[in-house]
Formats: sequence, structure tokens, C-alpha cells
Amino acid sequence: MNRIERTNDFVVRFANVNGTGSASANNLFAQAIFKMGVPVSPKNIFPSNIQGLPTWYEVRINEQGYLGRRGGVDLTVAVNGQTLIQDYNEVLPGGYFLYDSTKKLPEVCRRDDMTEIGIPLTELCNAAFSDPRLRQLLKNIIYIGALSFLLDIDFSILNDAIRNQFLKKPKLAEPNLQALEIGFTYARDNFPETCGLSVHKSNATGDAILMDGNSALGLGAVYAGATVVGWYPITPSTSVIEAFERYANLFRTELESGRKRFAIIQAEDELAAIGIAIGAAWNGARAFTATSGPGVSLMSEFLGLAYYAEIPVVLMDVQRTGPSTGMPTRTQQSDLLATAYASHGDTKNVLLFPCDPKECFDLAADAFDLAERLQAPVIIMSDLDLGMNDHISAPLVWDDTRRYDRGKVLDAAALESMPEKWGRYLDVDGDGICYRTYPGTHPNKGAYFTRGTSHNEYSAYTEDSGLYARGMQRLLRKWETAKTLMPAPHEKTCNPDAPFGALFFGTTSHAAYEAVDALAEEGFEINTLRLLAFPLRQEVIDFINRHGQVFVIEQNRDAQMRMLLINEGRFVPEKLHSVLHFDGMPITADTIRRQIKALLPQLSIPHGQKECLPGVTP
Amino acid sequence: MNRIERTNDFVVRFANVNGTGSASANNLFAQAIFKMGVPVSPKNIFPSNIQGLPTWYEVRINEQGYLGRRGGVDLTVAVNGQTLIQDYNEVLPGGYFLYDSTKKLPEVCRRDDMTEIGIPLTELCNAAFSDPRLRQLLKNIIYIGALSFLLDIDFSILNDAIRNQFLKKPKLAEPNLQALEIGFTYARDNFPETCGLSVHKSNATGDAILMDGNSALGLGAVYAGATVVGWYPITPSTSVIEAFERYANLFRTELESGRKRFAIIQAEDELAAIGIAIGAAWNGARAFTATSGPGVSLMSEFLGLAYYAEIPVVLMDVQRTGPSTGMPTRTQQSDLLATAYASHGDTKNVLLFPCDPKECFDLAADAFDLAERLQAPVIIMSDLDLGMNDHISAPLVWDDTRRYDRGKVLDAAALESMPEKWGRYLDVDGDGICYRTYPGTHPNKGAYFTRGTSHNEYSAYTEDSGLYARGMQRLLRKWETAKTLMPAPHEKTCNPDAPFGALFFGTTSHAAYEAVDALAEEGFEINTLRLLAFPLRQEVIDFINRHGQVFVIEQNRDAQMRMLLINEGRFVPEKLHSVLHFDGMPITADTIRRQIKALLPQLSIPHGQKECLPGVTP
Amino acid sequence: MTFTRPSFRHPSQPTNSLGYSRSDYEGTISTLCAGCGHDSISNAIIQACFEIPVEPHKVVKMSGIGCSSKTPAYYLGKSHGFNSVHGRMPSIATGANMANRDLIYLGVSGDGDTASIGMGQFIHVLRRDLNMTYVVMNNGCYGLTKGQDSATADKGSKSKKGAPNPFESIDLCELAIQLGAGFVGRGFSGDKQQLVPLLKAAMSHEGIAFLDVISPCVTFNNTSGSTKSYQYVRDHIEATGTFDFIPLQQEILTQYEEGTTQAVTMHDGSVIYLHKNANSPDVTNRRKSMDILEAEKEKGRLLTGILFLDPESSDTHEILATSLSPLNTLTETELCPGSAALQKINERLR
Amino acid sequence: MTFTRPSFRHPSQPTNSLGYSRSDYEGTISTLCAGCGHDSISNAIIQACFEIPVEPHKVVKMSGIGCSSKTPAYYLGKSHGFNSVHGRMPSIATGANMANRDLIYLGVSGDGDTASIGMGQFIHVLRRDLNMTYVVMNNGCYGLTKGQDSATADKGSKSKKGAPNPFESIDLCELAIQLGAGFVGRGFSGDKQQLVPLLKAAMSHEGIAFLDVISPCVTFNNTSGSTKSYQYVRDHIEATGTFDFIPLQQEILTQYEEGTTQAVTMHDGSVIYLHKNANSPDVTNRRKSMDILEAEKEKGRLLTGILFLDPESSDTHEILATSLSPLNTLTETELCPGSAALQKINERLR
Ligand SMILES: Cc1ncc(C[n+]2csc(CCOP(=O)(O)OP(=O)(O)O)c2C)c(N)n1
Ligand SMILES: Cc1ncc(C[n+]2csc(CCOP(=O)(O)OP(=O)(O)O)c2C)c(N)n1
Ligand code: SF4
Ligand code: SF4
Ligand SMILES: [Mg+2]
Ligand SMILES: [Mg+2]
Repeated sequence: MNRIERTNDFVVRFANVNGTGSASANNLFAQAIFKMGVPVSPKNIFPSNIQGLPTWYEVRINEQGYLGRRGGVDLTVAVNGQTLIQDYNEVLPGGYFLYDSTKKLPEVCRRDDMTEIGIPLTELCNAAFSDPRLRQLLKNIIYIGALSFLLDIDFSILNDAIRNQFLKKPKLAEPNLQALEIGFTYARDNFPETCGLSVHKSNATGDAILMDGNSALGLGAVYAGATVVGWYPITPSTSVIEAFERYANLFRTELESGRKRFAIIQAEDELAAIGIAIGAAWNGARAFTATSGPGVSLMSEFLGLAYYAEIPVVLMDVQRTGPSTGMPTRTQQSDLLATAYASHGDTKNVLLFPCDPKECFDLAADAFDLAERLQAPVIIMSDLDLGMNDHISAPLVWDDTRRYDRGKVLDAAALESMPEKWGRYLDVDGDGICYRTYPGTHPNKGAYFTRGTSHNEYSAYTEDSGLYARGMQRLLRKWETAKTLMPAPHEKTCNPDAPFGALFFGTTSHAAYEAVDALAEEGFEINTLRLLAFPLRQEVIDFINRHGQVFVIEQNRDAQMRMLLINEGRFVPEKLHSVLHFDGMPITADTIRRQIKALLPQLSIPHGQKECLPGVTP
Repeated sequence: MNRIERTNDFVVRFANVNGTGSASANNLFAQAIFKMGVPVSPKNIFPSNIQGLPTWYEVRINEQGYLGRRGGVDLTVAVNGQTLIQDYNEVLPGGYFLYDSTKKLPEVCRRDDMTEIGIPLTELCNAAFSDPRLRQLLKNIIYIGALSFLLDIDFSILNDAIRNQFLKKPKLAEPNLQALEIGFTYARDNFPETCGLSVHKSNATGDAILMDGNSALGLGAVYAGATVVGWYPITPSTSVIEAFERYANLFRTELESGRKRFAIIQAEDELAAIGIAIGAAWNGARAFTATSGPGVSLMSEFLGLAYYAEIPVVLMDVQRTGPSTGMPTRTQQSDLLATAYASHGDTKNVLLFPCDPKECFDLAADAFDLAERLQAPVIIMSDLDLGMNDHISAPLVWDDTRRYDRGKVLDAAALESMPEKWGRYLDVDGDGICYRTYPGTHPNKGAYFTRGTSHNEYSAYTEDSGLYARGMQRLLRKWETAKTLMPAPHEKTCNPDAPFGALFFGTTSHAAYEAVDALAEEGFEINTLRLLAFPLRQEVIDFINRHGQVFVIEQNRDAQMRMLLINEGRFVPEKLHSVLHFDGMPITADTIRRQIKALLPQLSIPHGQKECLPGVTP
Repeated sequence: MTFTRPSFRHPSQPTNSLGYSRSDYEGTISTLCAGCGHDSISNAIIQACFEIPVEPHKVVKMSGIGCSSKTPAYYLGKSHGFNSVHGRMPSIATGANMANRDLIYLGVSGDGDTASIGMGQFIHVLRRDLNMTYVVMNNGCYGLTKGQDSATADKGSKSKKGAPNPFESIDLCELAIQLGAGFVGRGFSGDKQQLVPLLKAAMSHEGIAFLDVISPCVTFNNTSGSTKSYQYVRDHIEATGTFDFIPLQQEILTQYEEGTTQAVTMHDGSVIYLHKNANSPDVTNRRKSMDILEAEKEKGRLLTGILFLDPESSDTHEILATSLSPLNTLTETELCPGSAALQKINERLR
Repeated sequence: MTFTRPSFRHPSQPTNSLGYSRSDYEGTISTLCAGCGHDSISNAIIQACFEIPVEPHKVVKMSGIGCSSKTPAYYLGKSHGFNSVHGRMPSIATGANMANRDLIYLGVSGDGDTASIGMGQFIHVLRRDLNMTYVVMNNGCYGLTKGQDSATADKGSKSKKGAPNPFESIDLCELAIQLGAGFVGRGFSGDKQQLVPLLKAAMSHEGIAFLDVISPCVTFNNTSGSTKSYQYVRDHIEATGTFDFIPLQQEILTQYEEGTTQAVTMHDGSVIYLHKNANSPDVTNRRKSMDILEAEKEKGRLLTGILFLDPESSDTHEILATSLSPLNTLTETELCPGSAALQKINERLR
């Protein structure tokens, strides 16, 4: 048997039952690896129910810092009877299968191309502990202890982590520490030299942090000065609001009074949630809502109002697998059309695409500036993978000299000193963005009646065709302005003459970069552009025009980003090649690499650029 | 002065105040022309309020049968003081201005390039009638009488029409007849030889009917066997339901019991309206809802459910001017994206595009067949112009041998005789369409649990990536099947070698045909394709591929159909040229002609086809 | 077409008068948390349907989204079901019912599904008096999204998440009575004795029958501070009175003493015997029913049982006077006016 | 920054204590039908605001969609207004109020806008006790879409369209009282005498104040069969009792006799004097208020006036304990934790 032998580069998968406390144990594992300075990328694959169903926690450890899902499992920790056989079969040849040997493996489990590591978790646990509730939890800690030995994970880090966790209840730390020890000892005594996988201390993580995207979004909103939140619970966006509340409670509670410098309203549904955000934004507070798929559909009427009445509302869409209720606990990037062109009539919305927690934080902060500058809805497109999993990320940075860009708002003094009559929808500056006022600003200037009906420049109702059309055209002018304000894409040039480009965004990026690197090693040079925003900045258009063939990599069935690109950028569709993945699991580098390689032979390379492509016959 | 002199080819506009009974008088006028066998095309331009605001009724009379809006007014009947000056100024040079001369024209009204026809309507009316309520109504009839003389409209037709109208209350007919007479006499005595416009009997209308699109949709649904309707009032779709109810009451009331063979539920909102239709369709009734813009947005979540759970619901979208509440009483074709890709996640819906009442009727009937055949939502895309105005149309036809296509439904016998286990989402036939069952069909076979969550072929919940993806791919297969079932487009070939094509749909068609004819007279040959459905049949793709340059003519700002074409047909965007109009008024031939002519010089004509285009320098 | 009754695959199991055994009313295995109140309600539904008895395939199960709304998969596996979208079960039920008036409609929902996102549809399905049984599995929280307070959470009550709920709670039963529902009851998932007859009576009612069933969420809202916990409900429960439900087909065996028992005959001929004792309120008077609910609430008691009953209520089909033949059984013959009629319409439009 | 008070452009017009004349509270010219009840309500709003008095620019006007929802354009032209989407005014109001607690929020809606599409938002804005005045201009029909029955149309009542409404009507006041609104009143557009003080009292109430104002639709629902016609209302109206509203700033001039007058002091210090006669019900008791409404309805009477009043009610800001400074006035200094705090967060995430 070819045992897999690897250091700082392998995948461990934990197979558990949800609601049994495995999450915190598995998290402890990922944390420990991270603390050893080794990049780690955990993915929680959980069911849409609360207790009793299979759940997996897949941890990729990769010193090079490839953080996308890799696919394939080198070591499985199997503590869920329901999926035992499946888990057993899915281990890669040469891999390892750690299971609770209190019960024998079923007959059908007879592979000889991998190493079985039977540890009687239940038995060990029951022998050591008597409280049944504790037993369930500590069983998980025992296998972490065993892994510590098997994978050479620094035991003291685990020890410290547990101590830290129970800082306030040191009594509770004891049994946990004991369980760790039990696992470690058992593995050491029974499985020496068994496991070819190991973790070595490194400093590959540098000053990175480990954080989930939703916390970063919530924190970003706190830093951005958001004060009003309307929301309705929905997986996977709920934790954005929880994070906002946690951080806001911390930083925004008035010392003496205990009063809050924010208001979070759990609304009756998503229509109300975004209505609350719109009402607050209209009244001069920074306001947002967060939701997922079904919520986006329900918010569509209000998004149209915000577009047309020009109200700076921020929406965070943590995408999940659609359509309809779909797979609420699986990831996808499939709300692009539903958000970019939300609502009936002619509408276009700004989208931002963060790819890691730092960008979640940064784009959350930027979103409020952009929304207020553009007086338009701005939608942050995250997804379940980014939002609910921990990700390695550069540390968060805030420039204390940064001032909120509240956009074109007239205060009382400005109104007082205006020579002409102010009009809410007068395009004074020619950039399509007009001046607004907050209610209550001035006793007799600056009041207006906001409406979703057709209006003239003074916001009075009109059914005049010309006035209506002029307003709609101004909104297009604003759209042009928006393009110039969007965050710039990230480009990586592998070879300036390479005919191939790849374009991707959000959580697809990690796997895409890895795939592109792998292809480069095989001799296929591909330049990349990671998109951060819609509408498209000129750089994006240039990138596509510069390359003969562009792979558009995205996690949906219908190539939604490709459609946005073609529509807004007016490219020849033939040169945009879709690399799609939409089964709800995060995309892997391998999927991308294989799809691109399958596409390559069919692509006609513009004359004179062929030489860049060894081995490809067009 | 160059008086306009025309027979059976001019435009009359009535300027009234809404809520004053002008609608029925003006309607009488259009009816009379139609009864004289001359094609007529009235457009009601009314405000989004109930009483007291300006409203116009524009009637195009055109013996050639061009039914689109022409633009420009040859004769205005001005009885609204609020808009008098505007109405005065908008008459074409050489035209005619009929006004109530009881009050003198304001000073600013001094044109000498047109003919003023002052008739003291109020004075005449007050002299003849004393009941104030009647006075308001009869004033309108007086000007119709005057027009009868001025335009040579057969007086007996008007007489008969009024008699017919008051068949049940002949007493009420009298004052109306008298008012007609008063107007006629006054005009004859005071304005002989004044008006160069006239209507001559013709048989250009053949066996055509005059009907509004919404009535035809409602009637179509009755013929199609729709039994359950959920709806919520919204202009301009309300009258679809009113028509359905009217005809259903007529044809579907059980003789003895007086019970109804249909159920119309006025729901609490649009979400409930479509929910009702979906619930009924799921339970084996033909069911539909009708709405407009804001309702489409609100229905989006449920549309996604119907797409994914595969429920044959019919939605009639009578489009109005968006975005948001927009201009509720103006027309547009701007809900294409909101319907075609309704809802979050990957979704695609079938759209049908009627262009006249007969097609409303036919496509309404087809929609139910298609929805049940495809087990998918089918959306009929009408608009305010088509829905709420009377249109000349070929007569409605029903083939009594036609049977409803209820699609793949298993009855008890079929279930009983099935050898294998039935699965709701098993693609037995390979066309992506599976077999369904109605509740209560069989005591122990064929029951299943419908859901918007991810499901396997047996409709059981699954979070298996592979099963989920397989289901989504099958839906794409169904989409391919749908293409083959769509109604064929209407093509008109002007010259098989012409490099130019024009593609349009719905109410844009009338003006487009006229524009294309006009261009042909100028020497620009353009072949046309009138699209009837989305997704695209092969003929549509072929048409576009066959032409070097294609004009896509539509009534929205963002070129939504062009986007659908490019995305689904994968054409080179450069060859699709948008001709757009979106100010809320129906598009005119002239607008199209001018836009196309402005585009022509920039278009590069594929080699060898240039000769078709006299006078164009590419 | 007739079909053979289900064969007795479990010969040991008792069967009801239709020849079905209890297992014919079961569904797939529940994936809810062990101890969840919703599972007990599912069981009560199974029991009620077995006892009435109904033919399983004549029942249509509907739900919204939530732990509660998953339950239709766990009972009546021989019935068609529709798990719709969040808060919109009532509209689906309305449409389904309009399509076929001959089936039995049983909708379940959660307190989040009904009292928040679904409030509009809830109120309007009551208003149109749809012939269905509407069960809310009320745990005072959003189970499936991990325990947020719902609008039925009592003011001051504490879920596992911590802070006491600062908002007034909505009493769905009182709302239903006020809005004119003809049958309103409240049960407790932990009291099968009362719940099964409640369900049976509700299902025999013509028009809307609303049941609010307190159903503890053991994972997120079974704490000592919660008013929707097993303990709290057991300590504060109070019944309007006991009753017997006698389906039409069944012989009445017991004789009830005049004065202590009120017999209410339902549309379908079945009878509900309300047993009164000294404190039993009159549950057939709307104003009194509402007032009693309020009074008990003031005393801190949770009133259960049949809270209001109006045997005279109507249903949507009667209100709309729809055909007695299910609309989904009508064919071209009954539905399509045909070409001759169309000719006449054309004539009129010329 | 202070600004000069409005100059007296109409020197003949009387001004209120803030120096505004009545015309400072007017808006653009109405485009509603001549005689529409909504216009009378607009006038009453103008009068109430002038009389209280409020500073016009401190009022925020909000509405949904409908004839009624157009009215904010016709009053308070110096106030910001928000004409939102159909049925969603309450959520816009909630957000706006959260952003700035120092302004006065006045929402108007129609019976379609509130009782149908907006039912969920209506109930939940009551539940969160938003500090606003919520006025429904109730004509029992959908005016702007040409007269369909609404959910407040009384059963059996006939609009211009014809057939008697077969559905039960929803009494928004009773619903509001049941759901715990602190101030609930009903007025009639034709009775300015009562409506103006009702509006003034409602606007002085902290928390939600709900007013249902019967407002005949002359075009579609003023027929003899309609229970929302001028004639019908005039014939069936009944008041809970008269009252005086004395704003805080105003001196109390009249002395009320003990026993016949109940003084209710509002949060802002203003006082409502409820005058009682033999039949006057107690409007400060929820259960009684509900029961009286029902009782009058049974008698076929339409009860108007203050229907329920709880001066102790709270409001959303108090429930959430938000800062006393309007949130929209806070700046980076108060809102942004700064880079040092972020450093610490980074540390904890390493
Ligand atoms: C439109 C929409 N919003 C939000 C959600 C997320 N969601 C799923 S279940 C649920 C609440 C369930 O609460 P409840 O109805 O009380 O059911 P329980 O789980 O407590 O039985 C929510 C908000 C959703 N699925 N759809
Ligand atoms: C989402 C949506 N659905 C429907 C409409 C159409 N609509 C406009 S006003 C209205 C009803 C108005 O009734 P009500 O609120 O009672 O106001 P009224 O006109 O009677 O004052 C409706 C249904 C709309 N604008 N938006
Ligand atoms: S989370 Fe609560 S409601 Fe959901 S299954 Fe578990 S116990 Fe039941
Ligand atoms: S239609 Fe009715 S509600 Fe609307 S403005 Fe006219 S009278 Fe008023
Ligand atoms: Mg719940
Ligand atoms: Mg109304």
C-alpha cells in the first residue's frame, strides 16, 4: 500500500452528527493548525436541520496557502454511524480512516488500500467520565487528542486553547484537558508510526487572522457607522446580524446610560426588513439588511423603489444554493441576475464581490460610502462558504483619518445659501447624482416628497413622457459614474502576451488561483482578473479585450456573470468560456483545471499568440 | 395655409378631463369609424387618478391598416381647459382645432397655420338640457355629432350605436340622439367645407373585430378551461380578471343551481394571488393570475418555487412603465428580465408575446397547454397598450375538436399498471419532463411531497450534491424541450438576400411593420421576425444568423430583449442593434424609422450584400 | 374506478373501520430533534386521522417553512403534500382547496411562519373561511433558524439565546376568534389526550378550523424562563372543559346528562359534546370566548381546549357558490364555450 | 443653527404660537375626486398640526399606495414625505423613526393598503409600538383601482360595482386594541369637530397611535347599500364620549367636574380630558374597550372617538434602549471604534 505521506499539505474530514458538540471540537483542531502557522481552510458541511443528521467538517491544510476546497480526503475521522460506510469509501487510496472502534466496522468495510485507525472513543470516554451530557462532548475531544499525536500537532497549543476557552470556568477545562490526554495517549500507545500525515510549525500564515466572512461583514458595518438594521432570520445570513449586534454592543453602548447607538429590528419578514433599512437610509442614518436567496426575491419590489427613488440602502446577500428554498446550507453564486437587475422595469444595481474576510470588512465599509455617494442600493454578494466558514485572511485595517463619505447632502446652511431653487432630482453636476436633504433640516427649504412614481426634477409627480424619460436617462448617467467609483479588480499577469485570461470573483477565487497555478505548471499560461464589482470598470473591459479567450469561472448553472459581462461590456460571447460548478459544494481547483483543459483544444487562438500554449492544438 | 386634406388616414385626439364621461363618447367615435369599415386604432392616455385630471384619447384612422401610434395630431377636440394651450400647440400645421367656444380661446392661442373650429358646446348643451349630470355627459356627445358632419361619418351608424347602447332604457337614448343632432347641425350650419379630413366607407376591416387585449386574455382563459384565479387589483391588469369573470359568469354558471364552474379569489396581495394559482395548478385545476410590474416583483419568490417544484401556473403580466410604481397608466415592455429570470438562483421561465387581441386569446389558450405540458410557469407578456386599448384584430377562432393538453399526468389506472416505482421527478422520456399525479388519485400509489427544497427523483429531500445537480441539469433538458414547443415566430421576407433583419414582439410590432414598409419605400430592405415566445426556437436563431445586422426593437430603456437574445442565442452582440423607446407612450413607426436610419450609416455590411442598400455608405 | 383496500401487512395491527391500520397514516422518520414537541403533534395527527377515520389519500397536507413545516413528511405518507415557501401555506391551501373541494385539507405551520411572515395570509385565509384545518406548532421561537424570538414569544420570556423578549406577544387564538374563525382551539403537544380529539373535531368542522398547539422547542426554547417550555405549560395549563367528539358514522354510546353537556352538531353531522362543570365557559359565544381568553391571560393561565365553536360557519366554496363538482374534474365539455359562442362574441365586437 | 421663522406673507392670517399661519401647513392642490372623504381628512390634519402646534418641518409624512396614500402631497408642504410602495408604509416608518427619534411621524394609509397587502406590516408596527400616528383613510374599497371591495367592507354592503360583499369585514380598531396599541380611535371624515382633536391627541401619544377614519369614496362606494357612505355613517355613528385635548404648552382654562371627567396625562405632559355621561364606556381598559366595540357592532352602531387609551405605553426606542441622540446625528467619533480596537480584534483572531 502506498501510504500518503505529507507534511502541511493534506485534507482531514470529520464526519459527525449535528447537535452533538462536534463543531467546537473540530474548530479547536483547525485553530491549532492555524496557531502553528500553517494555513488552514475549514469547511463546515452541515444539514438544514438542527440535530441528528450527518454533518461534515473538512479541513484543508496547505502551507502554500491554497485555501479553496481541494477535493478528496486524506484522513477521515468517522464518528457518525449513519454515514460510516460512505465515509469509509471516500477516503483516498493511501489515506487514513480513524473511527470509533467501540463498535466493529461493518462487514462491507474492507479496503486494503488505506490505513484504519480504530480508537474506542466511546469506551474510553465512558470509562473516564460519567455525566452523559459531558460524555457526548468529550468523545469529540478524545479524537482531537488522538489527532494531536497522529499528526504531530503541538499538544500545548491544544491545551492552551482549551484553557483559554474556559477561562471563566476553569473547572470545565479539566475534563476537556483530560479527554485530550486520553486520546493522545491511546494513539501514542496503539498507533505509533501509523500516520504519514503531519503538521510542522511554520510561519506561512504571517500576521493573518482566521475569521468567518459574516463576522467581518458585521464588523465592517459597525466601522462604517451603520446604525439601523432591519433583518429577518435566514441561513446563511443570520450571523451577519449577530456579529453586528455583538460588536455594536461592545463598541456602541453608551457608558453611563447603557443606551445603544444602534437599533436592530428583527422584522416580520424580508419585505419589512429592507423597508426598515430604506426608511432609515432615507432619513439620514446608515442602514442595511442582510439576507439570502428567498429574501432577495422578496426584497425585489423595494429594491426597485430604492433604485428609482435613489435611496442609499446596503443589502448583504449571503448566497446559498437556489432556486427556491433549494439547499439552504449549501453554497452558490447564483443570485447575480436577481440582484443586478432586481425588480420589474429597467433597473440596475451595484454589486460588490468580497473573496475573504478582509474584503468583507473593507467592502462592507465601502458599500456605505458608495451607496451614499451614488444614492443607490449597493449589494454585497457574499456566499455561505465565505460567510459561515473560517477563512485565513490578511488582518483587518482601519485608517483613523478615514471619513465617511455621506455623499451629496445639503445641510441647513447649504440650503439657506442656495441661489436657485433646489430640486431633489436636478443633475447639477452632470454626473447623474443629485443633492438630497434629510427630513427636518430646515424650516422652509429642502422638503420634498419621495416617491416610486414618476417624478420631475423637483420630485413632483409627473406623467410627462419627456420628463420621465429624462429621469431614466439621468439614471444611466449615474450608472456611468458608478463605473468609475467601483473598487478596481485584481489582476495577475502571468505572461503579458498570453492569449488566455480567467475572470472570477468571490469565493471562486481561491480555487481559481490554485487552478491557474497548476495549469501554469503544466505550461498553460493564463492571466487572471478577480472582479470586485459590478458595473464593470474600464480595466475589466480592457482585460477581456486584451485576451483572445477568457474563462469565466463561477458557481452557478446558468453562467450568470458571463451574462452580465456580455450585456454590460458588449463582448463577443464566443470568447467568454464558462467554467461552471453548481452542486452546492465549494468549487475546487481541480474542477476548474479539468474544465479549462477540456475547453482548451476547442479554442481558436488568435494568430500570433499560439506559441504561448505548449501542447495545445487549436 | 396648407390645410391637411386626407381621407381615411389621419389622427384625431380628444383632450378631456377624466371622470366626465368622455370615454364612452370617444369610444362611440372609434366604433363608428370601425363600423364604416375603416381600420381604427384608439389609444386612451389616462392619468393615474380617478377624476379631474387631463386625459387624452387618440384615434388613428388608417385604411392601409397601420395600427401603431403614428405621432402628431391632425384634428384635436379640446374640451379640457387645463391643457387647452398645450393641445392647441400640438396640432400639426394644417390641422384642425375643435374647441368649446363658449369661452374664448386664451390670448396666447394665435396660430394661423391651422384651422380653429369653435363650437359653443357648453352653451348648446345648457340650452338643450337641464339635468346637470346629463349636461356633463351630453356635451361630449355634441362634439361627436359635430365630428360626424366635419369628417363625413355616417350619422346613422352613430344613431344606431346609441340606440343599441340604450336598448334596455330607450328613454335614455333620446337626449343622446338629440345631442348628436345638435352637434351635427351646428357644425353643418357654421363650418361647411371647413375640414379637409374625411372618412369614407371601406371594407378594409374585412371580418375584423375591435377588442381590447385584456378581454381577449380573459376570454382565452375561459376557453382554455381555467377554473381557479387568484388575483389582486392593479392597473393595467385588473380588466383581465374582470373579463374572465364576465365571460365565465356567462358560460360557466350551472343552469339549475346557479353555481359557478370557476372560483375567483381576490387575494390580499400578489404573493397570495400567485400562491392560490400555484396551489390550484398543483391540485389539477387550470389556474392563473394576472398582474403588472410591482406584482411581478412580489411574485418572484413563488415563481421560483413553481419553476423548481415544476408547477404549471400561468401568469399574465400586463406591463406598465417601471421601475417601481413608475407610471401606472403608461405602457412599456420592461419586465422581460424580471420574468424570464424571475427569482434568486438559477431559473428560466417561458414567456409568450401576443401582439393583438386574437393572439391574446390564442396564446392564453396555448399558455395553459404549454404550462401543463412543460410543468412550468408560463408568463404571457402583454402591456397596457394592448391590454387596455381597443385593437383591430382578426376574429377569434376556436377549433371544437381541440382538446386540452393536460400534459403528463398519471391517473389511478396508469399508476396501478406501472411496473416500476413511480418517481415524481424521474425523467422517463428523456425530454426533461416527468410524470405528475393529482392529490387523491389512488389510495396507495402516486402520493409525493412537493417541495421547493432540493429533492431527488422521488421528491424526497436530499442534500446530495450529485442528485441536486442532476435535477438542475434535467431542468435544462426541459428547457431544450420547451424551445421546440414554443409558438413559431412570424417572419416576413422582403428580400431573401437583404443583410438587415428586424426583430420585435408584442405591441411594438404594428409600428415596426409600418416603419419597415416606409423604409422599404425609401429603398432599405429589411426582413422581419416577430417573436412570439421565449426561449428561442431555432427559426429565431436562424433568422439572426442569416442577417448581417439585426435591429432589435423594444419598448424599454435597457434593451432587455437584446440581452435575452444574446444570452440564450449566443449571438455576437455587435450585430444586434437596439431600437429603443421607453417614455411610456406607445412606440411610433416614425421613431423606429428615424432610429434605424440613424444607425444605418454606421453599420458594416457583410461583404457581398451591400448592393441591397441603395444610398447607404457603410 | 375502485381499488383494493390496503392489504393487512401487519396482521397484528388493529384496523379502523376503513380497513387501514395506524401505520398507513405514518410518514418517513422524523429528522427533528429528539423530544421536539412537533413530533408529538405529528403523532397526534396520525392518531386522529386513524381514529376519525379518514382515507389517507383523501388528505392534502400543506406547510410553509420551518421545523414545524417539515413535519408533513413525517405523517400521512400516502397523502399528497406541499411544502411551500415561508409563510405562504394559506395561499397554497386556498388554491388547492378551490381546485378540489372533495379532499380534506390539513395545513401546518410554525409561529414564525404564521405570526410573522405569514400574518397577512393567516388573517386572510381566516377571513375567507377556507375549509381546512390550520395547525400552528407554536414554540415561541424560530426553531430552524436557531432560536430567535417569534411574535408569539411572551413578553419577558427567555429563550436559550438569553435576553428577555421585550415585545408583546400575539395570541393567535384570540386573533382568530376576533376575525371570525368558526372553530378555534388550543392544545399542548404534551397532552395527547386532549390534542387528538381537538384535531378530530377541527377536521370535521366545515370552514376554517384553527388550532394553536404549544409545542416546546427542546433545543432553543425549553429553558426555565420560557413560557413555551414543557415545565411552564404543565404548570399553567387550564382547559375550557372536556369534550367528546363523535364522528358521524359512529354510534353514540354514552348518554349525557342534560345541563352539564352541550351538544354541538357539525355540518357533516358529527357531534361535539362539550362537558361543563361549574367553571366551564360558554365557547359558542364569540365575545365571551375572547373575554375569557383575556381573563385567563391576566391570571397567568394558558387556556386550552375548544376556545370557540360556531357550527353555523360557512366556507369559501359556499361563499363563492362554486360548483359541487370539484373544479379539477371538469373537462372541455363543461368548461369550454365552443366555437359557436365565439362566433357570437365576434359578432358583437364588429 | 437657527433660522428665521416664516415671514408673515399673509398678514391677515392668524398665526399659532410658533408663528406659523395655517397655510404653512398646506400642501399642493388635491387631485382626488371632488367630495372625497380623504380631502377632508387632509384638512383635519392641516388643522390639527396648526393647532397643536407642530413645526411643519419636524413632521415626517409617510404613506403607501392608493388615493389615500397620495394625500401627504396635499398637506404639510414644508415636511419631508415618503410615498412608498403598496402596503409597506409601516416598515418605512419604522426605519425612518429609528434613524431620528426627534421628529414626528405621521403615516397615512388606505384600507386596502393596510388591511390587505399591508396587514402583516400593520400588525407588526403595532407590536413594536412605534412612536407614530397611523391613520387609515377607510372607505371600504380600493379607490385608486376603481372600487373593488376591501377587507374592511362590511359583509353584505354594496359598492357601486354591485354584488353584496360576501366576506366578513375586519375591524382595524378592534385588532389594534387586541394587539396592544396604546391609543386607538375612530373618526369620520365628515366630522371635523371630532377628528381634529382626535388627531391632536393621537399625535401627542408616545408609541403607536392608531386612527381609523371612515372616509367615503364618492366615486365608487357612496351608494345607498354601502356602510361606508356619508349617509350610512351619519345614520349609525355613535361616540364613546367627547373629550378635550390640552397640549402641554397650553394653559388649562376650563375646570372639569370630578366624576364626570377623567383626566389622562400623556407622556409629553399634555392631558386628555374624557367627558363622561351615563353611557360613556371606560376607554382605558383594554378588555372593556374590545367588548364595547363588539357590543355596539351587534347593535349596528359605528363607535367613534377615542376607543382605547393607555398612557403608560412604551415605544420602540425605549424597548430597544437606543441612544437619546438621534442615530442619524452620530458621527465617526461616536460610531467608529477605530484602528486600535481593530488591532485587538485581529489579535483575538490569530
Ligand atoms: C423567505 C424566507 N425567509 C426566511 C427563511 C428562513 N427560515 C426558515 S424556517 C424560519 C422560521 C421558522 O420558524 P417557525 O415557523 O416558528 O418554525 P419552527 O422551526 O419554530 O418550527 C425561517 C425564518 C426562509 N426559509 N424563507
Ligand atoms: C404591489 C401593488 N399591487 C397593487 C397595486 C395597485 N393598487 C394601487 S392603489 C391600490 C389599492 C388602494 O386601496 P386603498 O389602500 O384602500 O386606497 P384608496 O384608493 O381606497 O384610498 C392598489 C391595489 C400597487 N400599486 N402595487
Ligand atoms: S430546533 Fe426546536 S423546533 Fe426545531 S426540531 Fe429541534 S426542538 Fe424542534
Ligand atoms: S376614487 Fe374614491 S377614494 Fe379615490 S379620490 Fe375618488 S372618491 Fe376618493
Ligand atoms: Mg416556531
Ligand atoms: Mg380604500
